[in-house]
Amino acid sequence: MTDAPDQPQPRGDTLFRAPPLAEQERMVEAMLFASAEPLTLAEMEARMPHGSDPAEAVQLLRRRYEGRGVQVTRVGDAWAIRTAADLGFLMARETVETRKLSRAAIETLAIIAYHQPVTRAEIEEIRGVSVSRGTVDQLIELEWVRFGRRRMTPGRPVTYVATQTFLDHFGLESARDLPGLKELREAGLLESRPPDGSEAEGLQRDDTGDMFEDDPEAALPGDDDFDDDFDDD
Amino acid sequence: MTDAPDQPQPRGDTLFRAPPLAEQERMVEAMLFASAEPLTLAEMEARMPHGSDPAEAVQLLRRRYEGRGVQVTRVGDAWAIRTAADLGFLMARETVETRKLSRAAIETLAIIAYHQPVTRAEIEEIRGVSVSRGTVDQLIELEWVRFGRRRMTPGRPVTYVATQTFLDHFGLESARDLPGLKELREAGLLESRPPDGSEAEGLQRDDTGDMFEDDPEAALPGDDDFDDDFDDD
Amino acid sequence: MADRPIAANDTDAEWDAVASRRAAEALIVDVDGFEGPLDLLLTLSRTQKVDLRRISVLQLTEQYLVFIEQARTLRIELAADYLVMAAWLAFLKSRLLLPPDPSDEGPSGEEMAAYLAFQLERLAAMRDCAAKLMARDRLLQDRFPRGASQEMTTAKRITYTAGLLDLMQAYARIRTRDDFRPYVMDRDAVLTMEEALDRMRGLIGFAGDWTDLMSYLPDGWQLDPKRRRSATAANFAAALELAKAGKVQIRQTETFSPIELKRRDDR
Repeated sequence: MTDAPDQPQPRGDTLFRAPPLAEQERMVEAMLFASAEPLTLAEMEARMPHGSDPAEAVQLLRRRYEGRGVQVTRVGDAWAIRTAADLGFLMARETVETRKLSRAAIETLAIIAYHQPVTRAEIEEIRGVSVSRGTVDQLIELEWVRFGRRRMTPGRPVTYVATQTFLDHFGLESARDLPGLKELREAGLLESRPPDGSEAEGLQRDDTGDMFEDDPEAALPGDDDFDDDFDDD
Repeated sequence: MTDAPDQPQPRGDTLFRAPPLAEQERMVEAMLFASAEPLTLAEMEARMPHGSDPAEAVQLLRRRYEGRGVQVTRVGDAWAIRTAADLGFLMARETVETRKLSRAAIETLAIIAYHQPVTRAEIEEIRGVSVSRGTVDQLIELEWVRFGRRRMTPGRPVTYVATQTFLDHFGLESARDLPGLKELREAGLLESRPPDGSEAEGLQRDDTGDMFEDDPEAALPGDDDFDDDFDDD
Repeated sequence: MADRPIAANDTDAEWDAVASRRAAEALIVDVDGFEGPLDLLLTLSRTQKVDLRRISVLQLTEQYLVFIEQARTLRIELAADYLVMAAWLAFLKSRLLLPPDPSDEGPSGEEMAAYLAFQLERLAAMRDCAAKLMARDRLLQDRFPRGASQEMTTAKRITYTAGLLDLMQAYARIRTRDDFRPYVMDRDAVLTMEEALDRMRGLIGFAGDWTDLMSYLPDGWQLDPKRRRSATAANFAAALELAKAGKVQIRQTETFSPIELKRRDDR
């Protein structure tokens, strides 16, 4: 992330010289240990002495903890320490009973994770049934799903995307690490149409998106839109 | 949801043989990390496979962490992992107490987000109660709200708009992505929690507070609006 | 199904027939367990025991239509979705069986069948992904975060937090307040038109000359802005009612000037 020479360091003043890397590693270790939530590199850097490079320190620390009882894990843009999965049985007493998710909720979650950003209509198209009330709301409440950008297609529907909390919960470093993602993509199963003869469709959808995005009228946080939504009630 | 085995599985021959010491050290490490309270040796032993010796494992672990960013420390009869004392300065900014935003503030924020740019009189019109200066000040201090352009109407009232910090905090990419009522309903966010009696009471108390905090002049929802309403009749 | 070529071994065929009928009955009894027609189709497609890419859509279509027919004879009520799907599949079947009409626009039977197969494969893939996701080492089940809260408390800073959910629910609460509690809104600060009307009917008799509408506000309603506002509106509406009934006259000398009323004596 930051290379030491790039840093504008006031020379000669030891007060502003970055601490040795080993010391930075200790700092990152302490911070990650103390926090239950993942910390971004920026958050760590903000707390560390000027000129520190948490990115490198985190990599060192990660290697140090390989095979240990706790692990340094990446969660999206952030880092966290989590206990090793094989030792879960020791922690049974700490388990907080989580609400059991319905099959519909689990499927909806998977669709959002693999197809994100995805609209409600697309989720329904994939599942072949309407998304019942309480399904998405449960996922939002768990902070596994949030609203993404509106799709720039007629109706400008909101989209859903998966969150960092989702990644953390399922032990994924990033959304690219979803199991089987590559195979699904290669099989064309993340598209809205079968692979053959799909090109025209896919292209069309993209174009529409661009078209609307360039339209200043559509891009306005339009009074119209909000009012329309509320007038419906 | 797959249930993790909550008990160490008795595996034939290993049932009565303690795991290797290195493995016990990993276990102790994970337990001390994940536990909210310091753990006694007896508590650790109770969770570990039969024949384990946490006392020895703790000593090993303690030595391993010597000089590191965190330390294995003795707390009375028990053991805990604590950040190294010399790194306390990193944790100073960590001690952040988070509080839920008051109902008045969250409602005001919601109105600003959905209706921006919006004047104070308009917020009051929508909320149906006056808005205390402290509420808006708090939102400005949080950097979720800032002043927008003055409205070119009599009195040239200032308007409020939501900030980038607001978008970041709420995980939104733009204010346009705020879901409308229809979408809230579809996501199950509307009917799920109708306000109960206690909440309604809270609202009332809150309103009264606002009312007296404000100077009566400011609390009057602009004479203009008022007369306009009647002129329309 | 009866049209299918029967296997050489008759008893085996019979056994198969019994088994498949049992399976079909089990399916019907379980109809509530299906999450829509696509889910049902996916389940039926499993009986073909082939890769979803090689599935016979025609055969599947027939299975589905038979299922719907059986459900009907058993008088099992099916949601409209299932019937819509049945109609669509019947249409698809005719397209697949009839020679293509060159003048016909729209997707061919093969394209429609390919899309259906794609949908099934995609749904199956998502099911599979969901299972893989749930089987991962999950936080607070297999992996655990730091349990101890931060022990150092040197500088305490208070930050206020609220989630998107809070925000949206707050907004929804305001915008739908009338839905939730139509008449419970802060009643102590609301003067109804009826109350104002009652009051004004009594008072108007005493006022001989033009009197400011504001002077009719009940005691205790002048200072508090919210109450004053409500009482003013109620009084104004009441005055209009009285004027309509021919009981009072109303005048206002210019815009924004006080509104005055007077009893109407000329009748």
